[in-house]
Amino acid sequence: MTAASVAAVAAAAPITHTRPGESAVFYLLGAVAIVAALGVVFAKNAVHAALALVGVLFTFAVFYAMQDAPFLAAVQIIVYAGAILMLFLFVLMLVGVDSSDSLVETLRGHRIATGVFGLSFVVIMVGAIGHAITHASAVGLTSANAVAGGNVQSLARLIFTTYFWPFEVISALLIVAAVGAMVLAHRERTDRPSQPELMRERYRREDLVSALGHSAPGVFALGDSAARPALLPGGAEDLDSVYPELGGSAHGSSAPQESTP
Amino acid sequence: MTYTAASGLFAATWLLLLFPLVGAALLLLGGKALDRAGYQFATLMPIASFVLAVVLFFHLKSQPTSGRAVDDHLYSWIAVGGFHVSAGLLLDPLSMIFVLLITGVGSLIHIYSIGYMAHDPGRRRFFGYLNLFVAAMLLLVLADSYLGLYVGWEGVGLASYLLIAFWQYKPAAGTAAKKAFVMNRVGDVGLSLAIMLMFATLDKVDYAGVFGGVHHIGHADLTAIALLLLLGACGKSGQVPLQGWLPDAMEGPTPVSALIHAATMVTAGVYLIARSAPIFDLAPEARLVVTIVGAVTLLFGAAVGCAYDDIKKVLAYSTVSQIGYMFLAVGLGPAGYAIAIIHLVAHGFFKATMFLGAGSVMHAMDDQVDMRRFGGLRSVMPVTFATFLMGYLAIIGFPLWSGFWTKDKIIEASFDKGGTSGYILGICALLGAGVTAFYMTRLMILTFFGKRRWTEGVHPHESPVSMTAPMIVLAIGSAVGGFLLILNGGVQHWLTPVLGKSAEEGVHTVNGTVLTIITLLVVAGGMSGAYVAFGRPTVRIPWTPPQAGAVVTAARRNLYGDAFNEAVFMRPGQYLTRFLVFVDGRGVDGAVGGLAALVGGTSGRMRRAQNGFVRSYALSMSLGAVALVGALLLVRFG
Amino acid sequence: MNPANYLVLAAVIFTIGAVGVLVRRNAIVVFMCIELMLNAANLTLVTFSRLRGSLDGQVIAFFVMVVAAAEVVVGLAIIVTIFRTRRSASVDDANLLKY
Amino acid sequence: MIAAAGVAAAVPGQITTPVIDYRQLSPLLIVFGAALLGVLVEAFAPAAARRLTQILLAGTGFVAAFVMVVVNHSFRGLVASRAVAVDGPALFLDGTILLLALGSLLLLADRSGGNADALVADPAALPGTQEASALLASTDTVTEAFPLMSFSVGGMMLFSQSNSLLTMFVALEVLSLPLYLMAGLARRRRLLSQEAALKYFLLGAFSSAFFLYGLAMIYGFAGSVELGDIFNAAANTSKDDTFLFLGMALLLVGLLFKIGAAPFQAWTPDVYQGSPTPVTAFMSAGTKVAAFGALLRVFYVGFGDIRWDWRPIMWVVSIATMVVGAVLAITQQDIKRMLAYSSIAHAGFILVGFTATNAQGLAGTMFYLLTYGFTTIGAFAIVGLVRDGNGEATHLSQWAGLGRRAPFQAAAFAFFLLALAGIPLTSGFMAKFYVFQAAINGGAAGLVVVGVITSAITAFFYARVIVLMFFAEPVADGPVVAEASGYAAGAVGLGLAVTLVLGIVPASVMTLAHNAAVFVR
Repeated sequence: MTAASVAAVAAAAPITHTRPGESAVFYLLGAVAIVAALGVVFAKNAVHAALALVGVLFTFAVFYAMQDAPFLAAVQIIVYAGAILMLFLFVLMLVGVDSSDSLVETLRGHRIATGVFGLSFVVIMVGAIGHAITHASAVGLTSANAVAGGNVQSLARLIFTTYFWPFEVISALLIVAAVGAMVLAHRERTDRPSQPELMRERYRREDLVSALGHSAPGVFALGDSAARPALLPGGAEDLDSVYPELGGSAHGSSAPQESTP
Repeated sequence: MTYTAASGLFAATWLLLLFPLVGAALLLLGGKALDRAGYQFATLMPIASFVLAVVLFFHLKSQPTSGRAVDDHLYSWIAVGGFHVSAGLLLDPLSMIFVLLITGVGSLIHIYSIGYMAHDPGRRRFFGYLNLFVAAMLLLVLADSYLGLYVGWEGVGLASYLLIAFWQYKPAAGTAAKKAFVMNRVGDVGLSLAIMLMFATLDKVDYAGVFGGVHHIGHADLTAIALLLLLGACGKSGQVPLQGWLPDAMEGPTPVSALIHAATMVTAGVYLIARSAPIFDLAPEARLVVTIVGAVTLLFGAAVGCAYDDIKKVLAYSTVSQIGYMFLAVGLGPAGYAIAIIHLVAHGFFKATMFLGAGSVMHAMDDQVDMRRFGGLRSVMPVTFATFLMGYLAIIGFPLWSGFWTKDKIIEASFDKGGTSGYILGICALLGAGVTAFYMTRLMILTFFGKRRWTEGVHPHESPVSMTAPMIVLAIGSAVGGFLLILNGGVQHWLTPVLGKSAEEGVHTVNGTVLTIITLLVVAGGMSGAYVAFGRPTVRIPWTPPQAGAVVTAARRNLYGDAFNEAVFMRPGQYLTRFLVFVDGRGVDGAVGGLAALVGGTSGRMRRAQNGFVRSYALSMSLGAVALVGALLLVRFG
Repeated sequence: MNPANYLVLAAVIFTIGAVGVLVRRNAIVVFMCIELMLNAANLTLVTFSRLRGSLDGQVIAFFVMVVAAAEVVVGLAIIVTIFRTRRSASVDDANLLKY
Repeated sequence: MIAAAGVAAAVPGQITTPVIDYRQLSPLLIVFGAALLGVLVEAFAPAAARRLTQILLAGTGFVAAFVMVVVNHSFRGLVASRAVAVDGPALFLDGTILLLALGSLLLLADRSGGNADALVADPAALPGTQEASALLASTDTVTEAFPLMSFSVGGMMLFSQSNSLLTMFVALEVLSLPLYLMAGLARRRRLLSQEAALKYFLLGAFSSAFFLYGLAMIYGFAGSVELGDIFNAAANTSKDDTFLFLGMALLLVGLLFKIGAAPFQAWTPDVYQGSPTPVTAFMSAGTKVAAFGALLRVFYVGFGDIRWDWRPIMWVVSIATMVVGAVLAITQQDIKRMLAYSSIAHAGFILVGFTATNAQGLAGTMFYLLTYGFTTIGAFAIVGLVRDGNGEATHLSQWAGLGRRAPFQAAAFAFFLLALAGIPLTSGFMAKFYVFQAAINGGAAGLVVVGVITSAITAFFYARVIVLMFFAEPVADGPVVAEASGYAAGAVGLGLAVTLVLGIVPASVMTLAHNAAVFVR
């Protein structure tokens, strides 16, 4: 840390205890967060799990707000709960909501080992953290926020100075994400036949030639439209080849046809 | 300790390595285009190296004694901060001997392989591997640092692995290759830890730096380094308790057995210890362990060699046993280093002779390896017989043949160590000589003498010249090599700058002449034992090895006169042999196999934890997290 | 009340989230549990921000929300894809890859 | 620095613009810029031209960024309001990541043996339907993968050079999210691929939650998330450091997960197996470098003063990781899974260097990451070439006798395996030697013993594959080895070249790593 920040740290009185209100909210929402997190893990239905995750995200947003991080609290709700989680739900719907997990464990010994891991990890982490924070005190962000005139401004200053490089590089990450989703999901139909090709194909199939007892509409005509009459061998237009609804003549041909019966 | 920087002709030392390396690269990467002519090119490569080695040898010999260690610095291999290793080659009397042996025997075996592998579809690959092996082996002996040696060490391991498994259609080949690989890795662990320890204590791994600084290493560290080096040596050289892979490695083509598993690679362990002489000199406890390993192995190999009917297996165990002699010798310290090297060179000749002879026999007998189906080949394959005979006389230490000069020295030096341990080691070595004579005579009799017990449709014939010629050259080497090596103490003097002065002609525990006579008597005993059991005209060799009951029945029918003999000598010997074979097969292999099975079993069981359920993975992560948090808090508050 | 009590609450919520990841089989719910864990970390950050008197914690929490948003998009896209294939969002059903 | 800007700007509501060190940030900016352009290409370029444009764009981006890393090589300091460190390790690892990304890009662009690459034509098509099977042979591909990869590379680079935990967290996500997506894009075996994506995502998100919680704890301890401040706070012993230790442990969970260290390794084999092979290569090489970069930075810089407290823990983690990786790899039947376990074992070996906690260990770790990355990319490149009717043939039994069908590819794979096994004359040996040496000097000889023994075990299963390829009868309807296109051949060649050169003449790169092995704080 530079001299300036050290000085700033020294200037503010350390917070050793939170305000009672914060404590109350912490314990209340902390319990909620844990329950919701357990919900993510143990809800049988994936959608319920997603909703439980929303709960966790919201409690976290509150924690951020309480810890002088109003900007992050907003981003948490807008980006995380608003966008990321919607993506999750969207895919869940796509995949099928009813695909709920069976809770029977198929891997032998897996659940026990997981239990051992969970317990030992939480004990070690909580124990170590508990040991480390016994006398912790918070410097608080008052002076840090004041540097540029507010939390958002100070964050912006940091992002565009100290952290400008990761900020730039993250753009690469977003492009990768977009390209990746396109690669895996987008289907480029390069082999789709063009309209004239389709038409030629249609004419080659003989059954279509005589569908009306005449050339099919559009065949040999001056355009592809079904409303353009076919051309007779002499070059005259065969109005019978067009349906009356499209402006052709009614049944009963005026000119002899050479089409095969 | 410093070495002279290479200049002039010595700057060409790296070419020794380059030739076979180029051959290997060309043949292995060249593809089918080289199927036809590649092998000829590959054969020229070790010959080129050999010629260069001879030139370098005479050049080295012309230098003053103090200038006979030449360091050919190639480039700076690792150079970071306080961590310097240069890639360089060290040509000194010790490595010179090995270079000559490797390129010489290697060349001969390449030539032999031309005939032996003439009809093999994978010939190009085979010659590529052979070249690769020669290159790696040369790097092993020429490197000027332990790290460089390690590179060659792994390289020969790899090449040997590829060659053992060369006949991929034989399932046994794959298994043997894997076994060799695993046991070698055990040894490699020792070697690499030794190197790490050197670096940790001295900050150096090059020979000059390490040997210059051994006096600054604490005794415990030094002993640890020496023992780890020994572990590495045991793995590569097939010494107890890591001997199991060597006999199995005979699944490879016979030239491979000759080149790698007899003459060159398996002696790398001896080289390692001899090269590390300055370390072992200061660690007498470690040296004692080396001698014990050597003595146990030499007896073990010899005893088990009596039990097998597979001609290559017998030769393999005899290799294990002979290397045991060398270990025994190097373990004796300055008194034994040079003797060990001399025996090593002599062994390279005679063992290669016999392996090539065995290959020639197999070639003639449609790849039959069971000696019970040989017999009477003497007249059919005169050249093979004659050359094999040279090797045989050499290995048993027949007077004037090379083993006589070299093995006797080891026995003598063992007694000269003095004290109880000297006597124990000496008697072990002596006993080993007798057993060696027994099983080698058995091999000779079963293969070349007696009735023809061939399977139907086999028409043995002498091998082509490309095969017999190398055998003849090697046979001459086996016959006279030993004598030449010790002539005027030549090699010993040659090696003195590297290995220190050997305690030559000091006070002998047992009079030299007396000891020679005792040794000869023991050898004669072994020979006659084998003759009595297998060589007499009345003995019938059954096609299947006699079981315990069968031995008795056979004895009742044919060996009435030898009931005493059997009860006193044969039967306990047979039981001992059988026990040792059991230990070899079940005990050691069992231990290695059991270890592998344990790891594999653990793996199979742990694998079930990877059950595919994401939640189980998350659970293991969570428990890991708890453990981490708990552990760090324990560190903090504990 | 000690202002640091929020930290204890956050630890509890974090553990509940982690346990949820381990026990739930619906991939979407598993993912919601991971969101619980992220929120617990955020609460810790905001609390520390107040304890230490620096706004950095709040900035980090803000960043975390953006990161979480991106992660949710990618994660849900993956879950939807696998659901379309298997007609099931259970993480236990996805266990072809094992051993 | 919290209020630094505030002091400077006395008037509330006014902000002094921070200094943006464009030159030092340019590698990152270039890679992210290329990624952004890639997204625009997706939106506006005609479908036919997209693939090539994307490849060129990403490749140019990586090369240009690498050039800028070289240009900046002598810079040492903190930039971007001290959020990013540009120092020796950062530059070395950035360069490594970029080169590895280039290799992975070659694989991602590869279309050996036809017109189809490893990525699915339409991720949304339902597997098993007629439409999906019709798409198998389609030349269409997810060209979005290229910008996603660029984003991931940017994240990796930033991850290893973040000087603040927040930047590190963001970088972690930037590197991970594209990987989660890319894991699910395999052309064939869609179900496996999607499963890999789901597993990777869920476990990754789970681990990053731990990381974040750890970050919060550290913030609570130090009042800042900048590594230098954390160091100072940790050195000031009068403070109650419970939060420091809690935070350190929780941060470790996140970091070790990315590294793939035990007991957080479980995702590795599943995800490696299911992902498209080029993506597997990319994540095994790149992520490892980035995650180790971050681990080194956090623990050497932030917690450097209390290394005696965390070292014992890292000992245990390192040993567990080596053993789990080596032992479990033995019984694997799938080549990708085997390589996954091998990557776990290698994470353990690298942790040995990390645990040395000296400059040599740091340099050795960086060197190891470099060599391992190239070897592993080469190995996966070969894996991608071996195919049968159902796509890649990854079951080991199908690899039997491959040496006869495709001698060169099999030989290259064997060479990569030897390098992974740490056989001399390969980069793997030098790297292992380097970190083990550092560990011995750093007083961790016990770790080295375990390391040497486990690497002997790993050698066994690498050898098993080599035996299978060269010394086993080919299976009757075995896989074919696709003719490597220029891209795949380039990736294999790159892997071979680096593995061989760094095995024979490693001195220059080692010196580079050695000279780079100093963090700025």
